[in-house]
Amino acid sequence: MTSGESPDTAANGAAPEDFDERSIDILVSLAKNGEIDPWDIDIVDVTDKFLARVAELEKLDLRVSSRTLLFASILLRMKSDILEESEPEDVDEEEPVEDDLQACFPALSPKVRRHAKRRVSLSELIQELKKATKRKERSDVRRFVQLQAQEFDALAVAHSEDIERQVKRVKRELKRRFAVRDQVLFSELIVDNTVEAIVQTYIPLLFMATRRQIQLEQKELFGDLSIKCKNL
Amino acid sequence: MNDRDLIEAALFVAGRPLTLLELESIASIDADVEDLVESLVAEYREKGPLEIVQTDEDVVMQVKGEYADAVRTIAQRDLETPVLRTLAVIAFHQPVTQSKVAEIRGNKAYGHVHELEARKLVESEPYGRTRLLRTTKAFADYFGFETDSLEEIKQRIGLLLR
Amino acid sequence: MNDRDLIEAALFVAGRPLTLLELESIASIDADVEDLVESLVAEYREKGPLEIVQTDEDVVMQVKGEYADAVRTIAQRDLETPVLRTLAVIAFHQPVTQSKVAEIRGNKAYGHVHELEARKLVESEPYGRTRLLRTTKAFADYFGFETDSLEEIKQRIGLLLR
Repeated sequence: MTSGESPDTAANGAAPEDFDERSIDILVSLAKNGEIDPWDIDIVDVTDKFLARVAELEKLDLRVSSRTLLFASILLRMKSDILEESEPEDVDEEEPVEDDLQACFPALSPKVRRHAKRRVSLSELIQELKKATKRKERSDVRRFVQLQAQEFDALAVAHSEDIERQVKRVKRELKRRFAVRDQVLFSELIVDNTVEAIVQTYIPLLFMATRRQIQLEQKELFGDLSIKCKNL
Repeated sequence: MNDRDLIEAALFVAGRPLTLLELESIASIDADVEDLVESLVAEYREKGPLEIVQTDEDVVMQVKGEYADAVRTIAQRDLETPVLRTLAVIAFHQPVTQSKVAEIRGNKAYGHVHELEARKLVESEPYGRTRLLRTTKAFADYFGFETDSLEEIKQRIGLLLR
Repeated sequence: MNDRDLIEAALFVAGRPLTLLELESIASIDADVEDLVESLVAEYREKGPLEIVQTDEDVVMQVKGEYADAVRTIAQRDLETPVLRTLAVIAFHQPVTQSKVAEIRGNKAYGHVHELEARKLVESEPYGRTRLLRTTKAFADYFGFETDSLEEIKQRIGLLLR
């Protein structure tokens, strides 16, 4: 337990598992047990396993946090997107009815046309790369904004005064650093590496990002967050 | 590089029917594309084994009927046999629901219908929870039916079946 | 139906170079295919936007050079746009895991990779639970890279991206 800012949180009973720790714990333990492959996530599978684990925790009467539920809902959403996208399964590989009609039809002899296809040029390949990159960026931004909005809702129950105080503190820290450079890493803001300190820095960052004061970027899963100044 | 040659070159490389609009997009702004197409149609009709055919809005370059069978083996297969079979089922039973076609041909029929619609050989309209399918004018042209009446096409297929 | 017309029709529908042997197989037994090809080459050279070109064993009908660019966009590409886009992502990020590509391009990328491997433009090897993808020599040839070094290809794509 850190001194200074931490008593606020302690007083609110905001144990670490109330935030993302438990959700991440679940995922990490799934990965450790080899139940999921962190480098090749099958979102449908992960969602099912994640939900099963949440149900287990509930059975053990452990508190399931709003963050965990948020995680679950995001996973479910991703799962349903995927299921919606996938082709209907081919139940019957064999063509069921084979009759004279199907066999004779080529006898109708379609017109003979030229069906040459041309090769793609390098510049067309580059054009497509640009489009793919743009689309990815757009969907990343969209997902991030959605996520922020959801975070905001989920955390709205938190004691707003305490949050605002924490936001002010983190803002001060950030301003000091942004005065000399334009990018700060999340890890730099963590003075002591306790769950409380991490949460008390992370949540204010989410608030500031939602207010478009800063921009957050996480290059890889579980990697460090990079913070850029937008309008502090 | 004149407009007539451009249109001829476009029809050659396309290997599919082009709309007058598509042809206009490659010709110069003041070209009378319809006139030029007409003159090409006439020139090709005159001699050689190829023809240019105009139907409504579409223009296509293809092998004249009498040469078709002789070079069919050289031509790259246009529609794969399973797709062709699905088309046969649609043509014979039309107007027919997509679900009925899938019942006869299996679930792969959904992909086939997609391809046939893209090729404009089949068209569909919503019909309850499924879609109602029928062949198009392009279908009649492609298979050399003189008519695009569904009834007559079904009848002719019926005759071929005997 | 004469042999000269048959050869012309065959060259048209093939959409690829044909060998003299292939042309002989469709012409009548006593036809002098080489002579007929020569006369077709001369006739096409004379007028119109198309040409017939003979090289060693092969004969091909194509659009004359000066018309090629103008009608290029009309011709169908031999790679569908979504597949091409996935290929672009692989070429730029290679060597790259299949799961990373799917993250960027969505789950349809698995099908695209399958097609690209069948076309030999991409190759893969097992990598943990996923697969590591890279472009092939055939890819370098296809897009006219003088090298098949992944680093140099990535660098050139990076430069072109600017």
